[in-house]
Amino acid sequence: MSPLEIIILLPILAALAVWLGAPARLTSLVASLAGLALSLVLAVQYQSHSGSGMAFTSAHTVLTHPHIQFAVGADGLSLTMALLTTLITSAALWSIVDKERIYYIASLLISAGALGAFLTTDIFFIYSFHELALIPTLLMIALHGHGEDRRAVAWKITIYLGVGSLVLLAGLLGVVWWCSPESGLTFALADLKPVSSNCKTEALINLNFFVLLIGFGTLVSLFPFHAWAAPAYASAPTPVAMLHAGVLKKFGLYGLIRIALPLFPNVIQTPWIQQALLLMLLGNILVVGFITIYQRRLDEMLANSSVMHMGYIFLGLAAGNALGQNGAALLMFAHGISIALLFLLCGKLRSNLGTLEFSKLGGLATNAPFLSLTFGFAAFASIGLPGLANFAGEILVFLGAFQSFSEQGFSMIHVVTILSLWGVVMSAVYMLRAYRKIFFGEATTGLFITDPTPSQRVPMFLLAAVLLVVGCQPSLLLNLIQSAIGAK
Amino acid sequence: MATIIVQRPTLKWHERWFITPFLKGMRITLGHAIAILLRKKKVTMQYPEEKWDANLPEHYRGAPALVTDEHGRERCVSCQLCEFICPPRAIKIIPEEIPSEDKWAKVEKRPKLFNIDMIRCIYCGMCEEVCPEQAIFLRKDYAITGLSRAEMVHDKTKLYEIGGVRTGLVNKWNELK
Amino acid sequence: MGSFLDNINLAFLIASVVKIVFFSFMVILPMVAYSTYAERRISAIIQDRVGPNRTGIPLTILGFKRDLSFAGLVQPMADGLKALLKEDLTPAHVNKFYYWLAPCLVIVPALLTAAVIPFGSELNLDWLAYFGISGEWLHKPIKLVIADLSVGPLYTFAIASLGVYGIVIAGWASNSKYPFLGGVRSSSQMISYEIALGLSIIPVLMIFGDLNLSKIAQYQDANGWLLLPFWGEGLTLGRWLLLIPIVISFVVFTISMFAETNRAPFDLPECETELVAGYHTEYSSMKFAMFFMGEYAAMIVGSGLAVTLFLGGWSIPFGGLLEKWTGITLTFHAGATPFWLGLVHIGCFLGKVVVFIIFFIWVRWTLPRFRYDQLMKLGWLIFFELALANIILTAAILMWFPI
Amino acid sequence: MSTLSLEVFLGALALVLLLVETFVTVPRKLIACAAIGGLLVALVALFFCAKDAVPPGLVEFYKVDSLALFYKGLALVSTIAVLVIALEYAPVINQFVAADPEKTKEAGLGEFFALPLIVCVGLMVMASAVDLITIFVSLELTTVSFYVLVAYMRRSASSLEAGVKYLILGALSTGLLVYGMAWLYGLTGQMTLAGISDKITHWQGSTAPLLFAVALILAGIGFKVAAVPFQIWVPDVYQGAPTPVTAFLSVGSKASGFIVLSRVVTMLLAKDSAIAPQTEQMLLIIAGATILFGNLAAIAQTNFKRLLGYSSISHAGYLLLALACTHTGALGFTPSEIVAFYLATYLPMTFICFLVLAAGRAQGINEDIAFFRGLARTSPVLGFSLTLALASLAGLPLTAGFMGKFFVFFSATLEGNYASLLIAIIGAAAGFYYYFKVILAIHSVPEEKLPAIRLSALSQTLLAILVAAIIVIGVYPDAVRNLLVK
Amino acid sequence: MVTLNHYLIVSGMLFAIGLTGVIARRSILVIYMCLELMLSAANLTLVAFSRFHLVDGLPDYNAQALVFFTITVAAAEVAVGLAIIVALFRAKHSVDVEAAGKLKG
Amino acid sequence: MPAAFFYIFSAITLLFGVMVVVCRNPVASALSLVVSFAGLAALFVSLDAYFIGTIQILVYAGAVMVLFLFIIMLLDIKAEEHRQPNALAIVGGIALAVIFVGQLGYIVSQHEFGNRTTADVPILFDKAAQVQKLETIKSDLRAGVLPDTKLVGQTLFQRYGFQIQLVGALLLAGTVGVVILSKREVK
Repeated sequence: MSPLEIIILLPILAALAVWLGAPARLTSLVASLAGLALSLVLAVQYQSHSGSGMAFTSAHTVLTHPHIQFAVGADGLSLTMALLTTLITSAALWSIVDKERIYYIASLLISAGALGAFLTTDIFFIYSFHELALIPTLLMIALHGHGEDRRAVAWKITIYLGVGSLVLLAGLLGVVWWCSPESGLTFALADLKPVSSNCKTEALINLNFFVLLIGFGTLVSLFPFHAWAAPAYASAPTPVAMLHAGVLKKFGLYGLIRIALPLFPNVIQTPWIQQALLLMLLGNILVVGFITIYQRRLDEMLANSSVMHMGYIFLGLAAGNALGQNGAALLMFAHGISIALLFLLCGKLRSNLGTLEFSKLGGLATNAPFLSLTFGFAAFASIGLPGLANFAGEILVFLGAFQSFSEQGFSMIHVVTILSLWGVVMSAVYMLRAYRKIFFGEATTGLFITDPTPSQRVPMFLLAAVLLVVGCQPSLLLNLIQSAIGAK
Repeated sequence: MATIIVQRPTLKWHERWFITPFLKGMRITLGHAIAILLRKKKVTMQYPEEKWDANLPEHYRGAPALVTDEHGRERCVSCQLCEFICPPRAIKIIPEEIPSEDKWAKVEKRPKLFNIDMIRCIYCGMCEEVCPEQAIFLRKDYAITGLSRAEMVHDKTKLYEIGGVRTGLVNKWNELK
Repeated sequence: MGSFLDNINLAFLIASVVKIVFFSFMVILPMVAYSTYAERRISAIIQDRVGPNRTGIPLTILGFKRDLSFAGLVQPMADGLKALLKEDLTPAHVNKFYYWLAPCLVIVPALLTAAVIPFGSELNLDWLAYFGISGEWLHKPIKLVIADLSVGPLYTFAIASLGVYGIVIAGWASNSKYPFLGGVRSSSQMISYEIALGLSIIPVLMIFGDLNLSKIAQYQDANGWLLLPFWGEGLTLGRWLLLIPIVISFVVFTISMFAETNRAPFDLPECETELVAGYHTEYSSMKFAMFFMGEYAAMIVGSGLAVTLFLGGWSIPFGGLLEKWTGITLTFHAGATPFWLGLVHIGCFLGKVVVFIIFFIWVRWTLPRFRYDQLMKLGWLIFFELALANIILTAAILMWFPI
Repeated sequence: MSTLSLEVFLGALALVLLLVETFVTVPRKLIACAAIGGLLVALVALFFCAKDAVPPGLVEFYKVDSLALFYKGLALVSTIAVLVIALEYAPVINQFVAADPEKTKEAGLGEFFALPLIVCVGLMVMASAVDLITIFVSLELTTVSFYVLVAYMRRSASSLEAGVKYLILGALSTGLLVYGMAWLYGLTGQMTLAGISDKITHWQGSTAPLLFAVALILAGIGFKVAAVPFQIWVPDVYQGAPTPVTAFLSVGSKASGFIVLSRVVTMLLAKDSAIAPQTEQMLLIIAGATILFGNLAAIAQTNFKRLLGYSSISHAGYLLLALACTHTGALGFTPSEIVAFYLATYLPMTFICFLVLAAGRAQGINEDIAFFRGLARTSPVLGFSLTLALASLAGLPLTAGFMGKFFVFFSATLEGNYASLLIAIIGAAAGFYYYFKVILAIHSVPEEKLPAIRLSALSQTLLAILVAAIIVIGVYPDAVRNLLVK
Repeated sequence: MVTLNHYLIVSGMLFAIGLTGVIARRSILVIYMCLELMLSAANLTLVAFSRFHLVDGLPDYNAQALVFFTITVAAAEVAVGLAIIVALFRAKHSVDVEAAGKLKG
Repeated sequence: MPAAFFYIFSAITLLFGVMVVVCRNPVASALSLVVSFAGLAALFVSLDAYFIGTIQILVYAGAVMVLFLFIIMLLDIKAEEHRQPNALAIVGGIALAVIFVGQLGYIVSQHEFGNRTTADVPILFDKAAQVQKLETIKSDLRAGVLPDTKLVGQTLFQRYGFQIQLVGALLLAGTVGVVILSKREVK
């Protein structure tokens, strides 16, 4: 049994145990922390031993024809994502206090889905595990979410993700069809060959890639398909928002990096696809950025900012080179941690204050200096302040994009990159404005908040620490990532 | 009302399946048929040729009729009791004074019209019972026929024709009274 | 030989018409009439009465002293005349068209069923040659059956089952309570007993291996009646064993026939005491008479079928044995049956039918009427199962003792 | 051992049970248990049945290939499940059959438990039927039994209405089917599918009459499998019929329709068939319409049973789509096998829904979705099972339902049939909505406290098996594949 | 002359008549009768074809066997159907298709 | 002669078939159906299918339709006479029938096999007599008679014995169902 299987199974078993009546908090925390520890160990071990390729593999055939295996395996990218997942899961679970069992079960299931998706090496299971989160998300938002229209919002996210995943399924089936070896259809990533297009099939292959892009893109809230994300995060209970925005959303990007880009090499360079992608991500950055600026509530602002930041990651992918992809992967990690931390804090504010409207907030820093500090830290990370994890990612993305520009000569990506740099400014605007409005300025009457208890501070510490560590020493992760994607 | 519960006989299997009862019944009817065919039994009489007249019982009630006494006088005094008592209202009487020139004038009335509708008559004998003058009697006639309704209405003449003369006591002239 | 239709030619048509006229109008209809007479006479005899014995030639009208009575044999004609001359009343509340249709629907199927029943072996007309008549048709003996179908009993049942429409329609069209109940009763009764009826003859058909009634009669002529297997070839143990199912068949068939023809003790649809004569309460004069004629015609045809299936049809009782002993030809020989023997066969057939009808009448005047639930129970719970078991029994016997 | 002996055995068992029901006073529950026992024996025996073991006289009509064996197993399993559900549902049956339910606790139950056996015989024969007469007779055997079962609750107007609707449309489909068969026979002069197939491949002259016959036959079978536009009976009948019967209709009847359809379509779409392209077109159009109608119409439903009816239509659409895609060689499955696989996945998830529905109805919970609010709280196990089943129906991965859809989507992809794929995706997306709607209701907090639904031990066992089946097929589809492709 | 196609046309027309009745009429019983008409039309087609497909010089009795089964099945269907209709009538006192309209949606 | 026979009985069949649909009184419909079936039986006979023809009368006209009449009377159905027919359904039905017949006309025009008469496909008694095995059938065939019933029986019981058993099960299920549905409980 591969340790990866244990990592995947741990949350599932924990969820089962909680459902059957085991002490919820204890069980789930133990499971998640064990997972975190295990993934850390594996990451270290991976780096010190093999350093490249798939490690810790194990495979059980579940269907001979077409060939489907329950195959696990991890390389640097997977391990990074697994680390991200286990980290945020631990933080999210820790943050749940005095809630019903379903909070724990749902969080664990979402976590398990994410872990499964990141750690399996068979397209079938990569896809399947991701869907595990669908029902818990729906239930949590619809039944335990915030806001009047939480049901509508829950349906929105479910239908968007459902349709997106179905489109994705069609694309993935296409992938299997194009890339399978002569010996028969297979879903094992390792056996799939990068497609070599000829003139006849080129259009179809491009189409297939585009379908994949739409499918994955919907899951990541790529611009025209992003409408579900912001309201959903705003309405979702804190742990679900953390997990979803921090981890699950990254699945689409992971899938693109893992499946679409390597198996359809150079298709991203096809002009119309690249241009479409660039337009869409520009939409993410600028349009959603503007929308974010005009938000009146903290949770909605954070949700929108999360959508906006996806644009940068797509920019890294659109660059079509290893540098950009490395940056994208790093940014995925960093953004996941920072947004999770922000949602965690936001949840804390909401539960204490009962409202998140900027107009009603102000001057909280006097009563809650720790909260204020942490929030500021996360906000700066989100903006991309040097020394914090996001900065490393963003800089790599931009470098990658420029590198692509130098290869191709002046093209559209040049314009987009420059425009998207303005996005950084925008995010600085809304983040700082929100930070100032909430924690400084005039204290609004009737609001009272204290700093979290030491126990509650643990997840915040944890996430903030990771942001700091990775920000200061990005090579820790970059080595891992590069081992999977390639350095250049 | 007292309820009497009749115990049904418990049937044996062959009885329940109608086997033996059927055969028994067939035997009985066959017996009757054979008896008739072999002329062992004779019940029905060939009517117009053979008649029962000789065997009519004493109390037989046939057609009602009026009688005269030994003097040829109508016994009926038109009291109309029979007309009233007659259940089917078959009798119709119109009384009249006996004209003074008549031999029996001054005594009583007599019927001017005395009709008995034989289609209506039910041969009950009430008229006979009720008659104070013993003027109406039921005869042993039974074959009363006719070709029209009118013919079936016996008028006074016809009634006297059937009835004939009756001798005997007539209360009205009973000196002892 | 082509299809059925191609076989129709003029000679066939003429022969058919002659047979139809003879059998339907000269045999069955008079028999219907005289059945009513027999009914009245026999019922009278059974009930220690005399019955109609007087209607004859009314010589008294002509001034004679006495009528010629012929023991009342003219009675049916008088009845018919009466029915024709009576006022034909159509009540105002009836559904006119169906009210008029119903009597026809009763009598037509009853007469149609007669078509497949062989009423004689065959008639050899070659003696006509002595009288100077010639023609090829003379030497081709006439088969004494109107339609020599290969689906004889089935045809009979099929057409006979149409008879119920008359009764049902009569009951319904009368638009009156009692006739309606009678019609409903009749339809359910006929449907119920049709099953037992059909199933009861299957053992017989299994034994003959043929559905052609002429062939069935010929077989019995040669090999002994089903109920009297005393002569002919193949008198094996099997034949004798088969008597058991045949008797059962015969009983079930006969009783079902009673029910199908609405005869007592199964005359629930027309029972006077409950339903005021049932479906023909609202009918009068000739239409009423037609119901009667239909009933009696059905009875005659049913008797004919029973006779053909079980009692050797037109064959002479013990004909085979007598032929052996006396040496006179008494059985059927295809194409060579003497003319007189043909006539004798017709006579035999009619005689058997008459006996059967007398049995019908005898039963009617013996048994009381069944209750409706008894009737249904009898049909569904006894005869149906009995007939089924009988089929299996016959099959078993035929399997182990092939004849 | 020939599978025929199993069918004879089950038929005899049904007869014996009916006789026992009539003449012996035993608790009716025992009859159901005996029937279940018999079916289990048959199911076990089925594994020892050899392929192609057919009595000599029946070779032309009766075929025992692995597909037939699989469908027979499906029939047996679904009958067992139906009987278990029927046991749960017994109080309702009694209530609507008996004149005085309080006094006669078991009125009408004996026949209700025995009739599914006869249906099962029909289904099993149908799985092997390869000539027109056998197909017709076995199809009618199940259909007529279903008429009775659907209308079984004779004091419930809705059951009777369902019966009448099923009856009229069923008879109509029979008419179409027979007329189509008559033409097919007339044109080819053959009664066996093999013979007809032979003639079709060497067809000369106009194909119009042939297509006419085929269209009629497809219409006739379309009724049985609830394909648009012949689906009009489904919602009403599903809603009105007794719940176990609805379950049987939705799995058994549908499966039987599809085995016949598979055999016919396989014959028509054979390689050199003269009418393959047109038939495929016909099938694709029907399939697309069925998927769209079933899924879109289901969205508005508020009655769970009715919703399952529309869901059943939509699944029929996917199955038809699978049948129409012939280029599935790369999948290692023939279209017929994909259909069989799909039905195997469809069985457990549907039965769970109906089991919960039946048990709920017997314990006073209406069939409206609103009445299931908070089920996950009152009866956590049922809530979980139902959630799983609905997720599976919606086609969520790692459940059985996904595997079925997966193959259908895959075969459409391999066929290059992108329009159908698009329609299938639209349908599946709609499916997410209406199935999840129920899931949401189950998990939401009810306004008033509902009584918990209790299951008998037998039903609990069944539930466990079905849940296990959903998960096992979902994560280890080879389990079914190994049964199917021997 | 009368050809096979004549028979086919007649049976097809009969089928169409039945179909019309099924669609146009409202009374369940009449609808049911029309269904019987359709089945009979199918039977006529079968018999016609069987007469013209000689097997060993005789009509093809396989087809007539199917006719036999059709008739049997139709009879059974009618019995069950009428029982249901009677039960429905007892429950609702009407036999119109639209009266049977409690189930809608 | 055969042509006349065909046309007469086709006309009867179709005409009364139409009557079934047109008549508003269910009794009239039922009786029309009976007549239509009778015509149909005659058509069967004209196709040398005596047995089927007889069965058609026996089962349909004799039993099934009686059952219908019985039910019509039992339920006393007259209501429809006072109701407005559904115009849309009628137009739709007629349109469908017209389309169907048109389609059929086209199909038949494409069907070359159908352009033969019975005379073109004569029954070959001699050939059949050689092939058949059963003695009674053989003798009938030799005599030039079509032993229709025997041949149907032979086909049914020798070839389709299994299917007959299935039909038996079907009838059993039907019977049980009818009893269940119409049983009146004794309280």
